[in-house]
Amino acid sequence: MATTIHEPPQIKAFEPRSNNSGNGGWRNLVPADGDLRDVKDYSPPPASTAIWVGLFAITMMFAAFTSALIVRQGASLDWQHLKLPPVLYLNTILLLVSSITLEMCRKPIARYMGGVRSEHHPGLWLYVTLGLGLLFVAGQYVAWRQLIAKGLYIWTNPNSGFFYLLTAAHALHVLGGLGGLVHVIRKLHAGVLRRSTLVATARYWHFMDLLWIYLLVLLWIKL
Amino acid sequence: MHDMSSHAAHHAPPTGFLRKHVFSLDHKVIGLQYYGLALAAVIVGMVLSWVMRIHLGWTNVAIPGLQFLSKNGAPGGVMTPEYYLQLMTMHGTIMVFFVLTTAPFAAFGNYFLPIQVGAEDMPFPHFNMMSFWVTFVAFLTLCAAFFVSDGPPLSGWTAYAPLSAVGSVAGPGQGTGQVLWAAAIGIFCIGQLLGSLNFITTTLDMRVKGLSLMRLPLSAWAWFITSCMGLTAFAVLLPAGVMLILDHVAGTSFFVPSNLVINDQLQPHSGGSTLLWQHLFWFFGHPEVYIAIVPGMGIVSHVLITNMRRPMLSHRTLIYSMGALAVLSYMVYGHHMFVSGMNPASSLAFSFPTLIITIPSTIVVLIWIGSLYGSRLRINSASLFSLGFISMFVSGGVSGFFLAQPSVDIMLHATYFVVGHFHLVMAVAAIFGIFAGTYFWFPKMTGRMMNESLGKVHFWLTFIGAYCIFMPFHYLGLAGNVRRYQGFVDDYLQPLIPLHKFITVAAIATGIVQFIFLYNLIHSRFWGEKAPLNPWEATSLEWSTPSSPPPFDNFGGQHPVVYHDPYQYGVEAADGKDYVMQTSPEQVKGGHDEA
Amino acid sequence: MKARSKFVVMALTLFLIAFGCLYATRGVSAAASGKITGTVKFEGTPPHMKGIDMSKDPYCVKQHENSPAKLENVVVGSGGGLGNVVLYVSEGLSAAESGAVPSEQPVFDQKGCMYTPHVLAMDAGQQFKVITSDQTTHNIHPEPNPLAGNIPWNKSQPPGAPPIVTSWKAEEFIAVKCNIHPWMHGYFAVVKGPYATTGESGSYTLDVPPGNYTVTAWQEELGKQTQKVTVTAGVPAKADFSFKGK
Amino acid sequence: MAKLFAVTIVVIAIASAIPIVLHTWVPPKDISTHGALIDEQTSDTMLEAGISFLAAQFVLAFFIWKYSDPKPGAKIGYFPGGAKGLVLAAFLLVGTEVLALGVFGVKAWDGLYFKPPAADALPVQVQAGQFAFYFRYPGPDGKFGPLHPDKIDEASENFFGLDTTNDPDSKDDIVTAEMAIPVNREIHLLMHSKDVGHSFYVPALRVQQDFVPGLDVSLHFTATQTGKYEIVCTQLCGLGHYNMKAYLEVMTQSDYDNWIKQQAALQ
Repeated sequence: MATTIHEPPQIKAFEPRSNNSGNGGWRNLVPADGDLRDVKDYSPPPASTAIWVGLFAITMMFAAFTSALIVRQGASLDWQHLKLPPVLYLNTILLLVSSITLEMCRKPIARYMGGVRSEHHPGLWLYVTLGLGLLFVAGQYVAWRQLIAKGLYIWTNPNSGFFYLLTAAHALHVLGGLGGLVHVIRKLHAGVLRRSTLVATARYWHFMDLLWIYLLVLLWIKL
Repeated sequence: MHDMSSHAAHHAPPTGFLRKHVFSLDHKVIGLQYYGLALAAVIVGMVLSWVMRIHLGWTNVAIPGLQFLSKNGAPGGVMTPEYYLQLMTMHGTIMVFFVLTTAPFAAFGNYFLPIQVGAEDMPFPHFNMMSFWVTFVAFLTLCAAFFVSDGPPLSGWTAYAPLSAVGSVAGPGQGTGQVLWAAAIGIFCIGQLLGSLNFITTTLDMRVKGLSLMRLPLSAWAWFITSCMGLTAFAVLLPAGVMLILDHVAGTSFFVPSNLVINDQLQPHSGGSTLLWQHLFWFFGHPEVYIAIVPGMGIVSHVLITNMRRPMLSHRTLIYSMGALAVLSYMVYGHHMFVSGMNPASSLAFSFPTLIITIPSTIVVLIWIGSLYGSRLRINSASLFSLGFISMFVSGGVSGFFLAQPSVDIMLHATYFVVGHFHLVMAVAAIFGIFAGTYFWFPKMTGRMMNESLGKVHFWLTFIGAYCIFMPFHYLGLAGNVRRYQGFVDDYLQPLIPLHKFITVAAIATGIVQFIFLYNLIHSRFWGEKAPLNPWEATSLEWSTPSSPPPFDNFGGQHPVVYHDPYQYGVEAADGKDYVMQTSPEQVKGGHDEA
Repeated sequence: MKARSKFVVMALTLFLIAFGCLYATRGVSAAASGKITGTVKFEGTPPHMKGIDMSKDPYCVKQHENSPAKLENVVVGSGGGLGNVVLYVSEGLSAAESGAVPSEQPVFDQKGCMYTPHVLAMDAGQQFKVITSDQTTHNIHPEPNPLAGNIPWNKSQPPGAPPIVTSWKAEEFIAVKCNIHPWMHGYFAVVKGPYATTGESGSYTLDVPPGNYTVTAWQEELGKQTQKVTVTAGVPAKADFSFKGK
Repeated sequence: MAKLFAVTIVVIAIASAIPIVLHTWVPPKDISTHGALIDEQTSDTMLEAGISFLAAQFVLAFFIWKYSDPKPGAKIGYFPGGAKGLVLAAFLLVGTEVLALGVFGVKAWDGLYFKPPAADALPVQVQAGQFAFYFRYPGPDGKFGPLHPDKIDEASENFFGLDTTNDPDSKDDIVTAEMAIPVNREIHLLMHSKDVGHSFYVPALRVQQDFVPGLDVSLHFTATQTGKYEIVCTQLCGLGHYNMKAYLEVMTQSDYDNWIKQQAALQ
């Protein structure tokens, strides 16, 4: 689908792309000698499918981590449940807020790309989201420093091991999300931001919230 | 066809060597890169197997020149036990990951999936490029293990903990070598996840007008199903690899239990679970078997149909069966662990799905054979290898009956029976699939034909040779010959050594035969006769491209429209042809359109 | 171009000759005029040495058909002499003396699935040879303390494989095992300067130049003992040791 | 070409079957009470697998022979019953076949794993380590002393890490390098590994069970014939894996009693 990769069309409202590859549809047959204009076809832009595929992979990955944690916690006598550093709760709030700020700018941006110029640039909230995301990662780093200060290293006990492992894995994914945001901002300024890109990024970002809350609970409860 | 020149104008083919041939975004180039990688890997893997086989036939005989491969591993050419195991580990890892996964799935899939759905490229060419280069880096990382002081790991391609997790005290190569191994596997997973992402979105979103999912050729379906499996399996192996590395470098104890005493030294680790590794690994490991074989099924079906001049008895049934295999493959992984100390009840629980998975496999085979009935079979290298695939798949499949049962597995687990089983059903069969695909698609990929007579010679010797190598493995297993032994010191194994010698000879002979193929491949690429656009009179979209190899955008600025199910063979078409292309709007008499 | 290569060759030869002389002189200084002699005795009833059951490997069993193998952790001769004791000069050697490295290569043989000698003494940096006289594969797995500067290794030696020639950097008493035959264990005693290992007689001799020294006797299970001795030219100094059983 | 191929397939199929039919390569003769079921199960499976194998190869060969290079203008024919028939056949034939195997298989498995060992079973402890098995008998007091991994010292033959000075139960424990058991007496095997994963495989006994580091596994069996058999390791455990073995001597009760006395004397 080179056409849409190398130079994406600007977002016109929500009309489906037509006359273009990528619209085979699910059960959308062209009968021999049929009239093509009768064919009602629409298939989502790849990005919005791909994001679900990607999120599924991430889910599988953390499912594997989880099962490992459960088995490990059940198997061993040396499991000392560690008290989570309070700063994590602050981080959680930061992350949740960042999702809200991201949502706040989605409609304005769609309008902006549609050609509607409002008084202030809708990209502003993207920067706020970006900042909050960075703050979250920094906060996680603080949490690690605190644990280390308490003499809890990754090798100290299985629980601390899983704490560093899971938080680090999540932080890496958040950094990936930040990369996505930067990508969106660049596209926005270039005026070639595709709606599907923004939507995909947003979905990924919200998924990071869910994932984080899940991990927080997982690390917090004693199984 | 619609004139897409307006769109075509948008993407000029890349100029500049790097973008064209190295960091290319073109799925066709990437497919060929994968093919090349697999070719390099398979040669390494085969040479390793030769050295191992010689050692198994004639243990402690100096193999001249081996000492240059590794001074420590083979002092004076006499292979040490650790070096045998290290080569064995590398053979397994290279073959499973860099040949059986890359060639039929990544290589052919990358090249032909977008064309078979009528797209110009994958939706995310940059991911696609990364997927190859990441895989390439993984391969280099793995091979680096050959050159570290202690050499590659000796823990086998399954890398069971704690042997794989406690470091070099457990044996040569278990330090740096094992970490490199784990790193390579982790990196490989990332590459394949990126690939699967592209494959799935391509199949779902990039199909041209009229090409409903059910109108996809079986090969496309196989790649789609495989990418779904890959997405799940590799996403689980990646964390496992990370944890294994942490056990090495960060002193964690995910897989290492307490109170291990190795070489009289009490290990510092505590509380880890060794079964955890086995569960994580086999949750990937069993689907991996199907990741290796399902693309082969698809390719073989595609090739067979073209050469039988008729569609399969039921397109859908084949698709559903392959899907069933994919789903079941996650429920059966426990049959690798029957005697592993897992709860004996769960062994039984795992045995039933494992037995049931034979049903979809049987259906696939029956459909193939049933479709042969009343067909108009054309014999050529491609179809010969496809039929050979079926024969191999059956031979390797039936031994699954044994290994699916815990009680029988008590005698056969970890014996050569298992080795014979998976080599036939997963390795040889899959490689026959690769050969079939190569002979079939070569004209499209290069614009030249491969030499048929060389191809036939190659087939005959390979087919007979493969049986000579791997059937005896089953006999060894039935006699209780344990696998992963570098020599046979047990009294009850002495009578089996002649059989090992026979296998060694067969293996080397069959290996040498493969150079015929290599020669054919290279020679035909440059000097083979020019290929017509559609040499096999095939119907699917890859044969509607305006040139061979297809232009950068596959359809020359056009977007095909699909009017038919993929396999309109054995019909009465215009000007006396017996087939109708998917893209031809003509009505078909006696057609197979399910719509 | 040509001239330069000539020059290189000349320089090399000169260097080699110089090195050779240096080495020779060191050799000379090692073979000194003084001597320390003595015997190492064992007091009390020698501990019972367990027999070794080698049934796991029929080849090993065959080697001991008429001479049952037993542990060699504490070997006491008929005369009460204590074997496998390593004696060396722990203090008083000049830098040149302790730095001197003998050129001959002591041999560590794997014979009948046992190590001969059970304890192999050598100089830090001295090359030694590991050979196998057995028709079964052994692996040699010394576990030195990496912090001491010696790197652990683990190599197999199939029948017919060439000798392993290597050396240890730092002074250390290194336990060595064969994992394929877990009963096989021995020691590499790495010291600086002259050394001697006792046989069942317990007697030993150390060649040193005249001077004041501390002699140390080390036994793998009974530990270390030291004595101060003064060596004068011609007259051998005496230093007898006796270890008590635990 | 095609006909030749068909013939080749048939020849290979038959050739592959011959050694099976002639029982050219078979495991050592079974000497256990539970083994008969396993062997029966194996031969049943062999029968079904063999039939499926031959049938599939023959039909494949036959169709290749018959339908290659057809006369021009030949219509394509449809397999009687079509796909539905085949799917049905697969479900009925293979389905029942494998289910039958599975169900009967449970019996063999159950004998080994679900029945608890008899109360009077002779307890023997086996420890696997790189690269040898060592066995421990409880001695007269019938009690195993506790294990102290930190005390393991192969150099002085303390393979299990026993503390004979402080643990009274350990004093009379008997540690051996080969396993001797009385014939026709149930053995309760207590398995643990000292280092990495290993496996306890006695083909003649129809027994295979992995050692799981950090986990105590147990197994019980009864040998019905005296003689000397081999215990080998089947779980890759390192460079000495191929040579990790021990001998199992099945003796008459009286021989066993003498043997255990001798061993006790050697401690």
